[in-house]
Amino acid sequence: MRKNIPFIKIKIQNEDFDVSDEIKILHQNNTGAIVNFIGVVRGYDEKNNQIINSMTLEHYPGMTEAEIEKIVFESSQRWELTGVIVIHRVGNLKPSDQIVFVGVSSKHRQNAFDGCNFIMDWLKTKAPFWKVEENNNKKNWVSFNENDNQALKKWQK
Amino acid sequence: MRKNIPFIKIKIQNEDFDVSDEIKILHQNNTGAIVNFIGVVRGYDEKNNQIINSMTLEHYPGMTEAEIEKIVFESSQRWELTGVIVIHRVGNLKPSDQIVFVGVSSKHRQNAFDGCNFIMDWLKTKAPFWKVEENNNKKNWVSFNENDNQALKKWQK
Amino acid sequence: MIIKYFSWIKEHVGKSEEQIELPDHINNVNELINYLNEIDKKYTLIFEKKELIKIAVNKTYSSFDTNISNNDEIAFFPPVTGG
Amino acid sequence: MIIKYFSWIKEHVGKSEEQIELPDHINNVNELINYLNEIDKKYTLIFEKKELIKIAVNKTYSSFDTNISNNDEIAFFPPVTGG
Repeated sequence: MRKNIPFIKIKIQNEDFDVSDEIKILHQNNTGAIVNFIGVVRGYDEKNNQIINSMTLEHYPGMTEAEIEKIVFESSQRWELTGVIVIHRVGNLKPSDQIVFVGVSSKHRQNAFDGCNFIMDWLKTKAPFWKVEENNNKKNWVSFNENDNQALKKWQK
Repeated sequence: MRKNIPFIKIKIQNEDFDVSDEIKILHQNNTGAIVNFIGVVRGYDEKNNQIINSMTLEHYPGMTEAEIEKIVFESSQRWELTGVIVIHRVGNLKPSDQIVFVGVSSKHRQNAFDGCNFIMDWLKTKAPFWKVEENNNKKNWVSFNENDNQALKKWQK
Repeated sequence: MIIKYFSWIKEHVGKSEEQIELPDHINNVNELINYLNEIDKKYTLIFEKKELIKIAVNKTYSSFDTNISNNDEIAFFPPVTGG
Repeated sequence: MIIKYFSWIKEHVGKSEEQIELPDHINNVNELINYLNEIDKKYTLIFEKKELIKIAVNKTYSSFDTNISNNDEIAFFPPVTGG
């Protein structure tokens, strides 16, 4: 069954975002449940046992938006959703900065949970962003986390 | 393996809550991921085909908090979490009012998603709250939704 | 013993709470319900479909065969509908 | 043809983008990579482990045997690390 397309907002930006502004947007329409994911820059790279002073995110303008649109569309065909907002920051970020917001609203809570989780999992493996960690004068391009491929398995139909 | 007990806040209150205040609290500690659920009063009872003008929530003081504490504790033993906030409103509410907030933070995103989803599912079936819908002079005590029992199956170990 | 009622059960009983002196021969929730049914017909209506009733003894989910004493707080309520 | 590079690949190439005139005999991504390797040794280093390289043709994920023409935009980048 083809589902209604929800309200969709996708933004790639340098600026920080205000979660309560985004929730206000999702709150509109006939919504019973809102699930949000907020990603936060951590101050420690566990894999390399390294303190992170800052990181820079680069992306592939045009392709990033297109890939996120595909993921959001797919989520809206799997679950009945009323709204989806994806905001991803690029540029220089510091530990504890907000980096990504995915907000999903639906009449029913499990649709909102699954839609939000699905979008985050696919964003992690498909959206063309790359992080470089900066520590004093050293740069370290973060390597892909194989766990993120594993996370996709739960969405196999 | 026994896991660390996260920061925990549980509130039953008449007043509305400000999601951004709660997220600020969850943002502390060494957190990489925050997942929030916000429940919103809907203006329509699909089961009974009825417009809802307002609803009143009653609960069992003392038992409510104890049941939510048990659920939160169980979630913190299943997943490595850094913070959990549960706020549930009682008293008179109108359509589009916020009714419940569950916020969970963790170093890793799937723990935050699962912890938040788990707490909501168990809260729906165990926490002693009861809704009565008011439409003109008619009162309708909402009946338990069997789907909420079904939702628990995904947490069977 | 304190007995608490919630939701539509409270409305059927006509009060949210009552205090009774538990007779000595009553040892569990089932026996309490039978005793209440004897006192007043309104309870019969409430307890006729036991599968619709949830029980808490001292604010903990319990069952019809849970032991009780005069110092306990018992609550009867329908399945919950919060969230 | 525009070729874009991201992340550590961009740093190895020394630029984020370059424009080349695609020779007529080059029909897919694999052939483009072989051609680049002939021009400059720095590409050999990048493409020696092909399994670490992702490809986009006109901003869509593609593979080594995807057909390309001189009007296309090709991008080479490592697996993504956003979110």
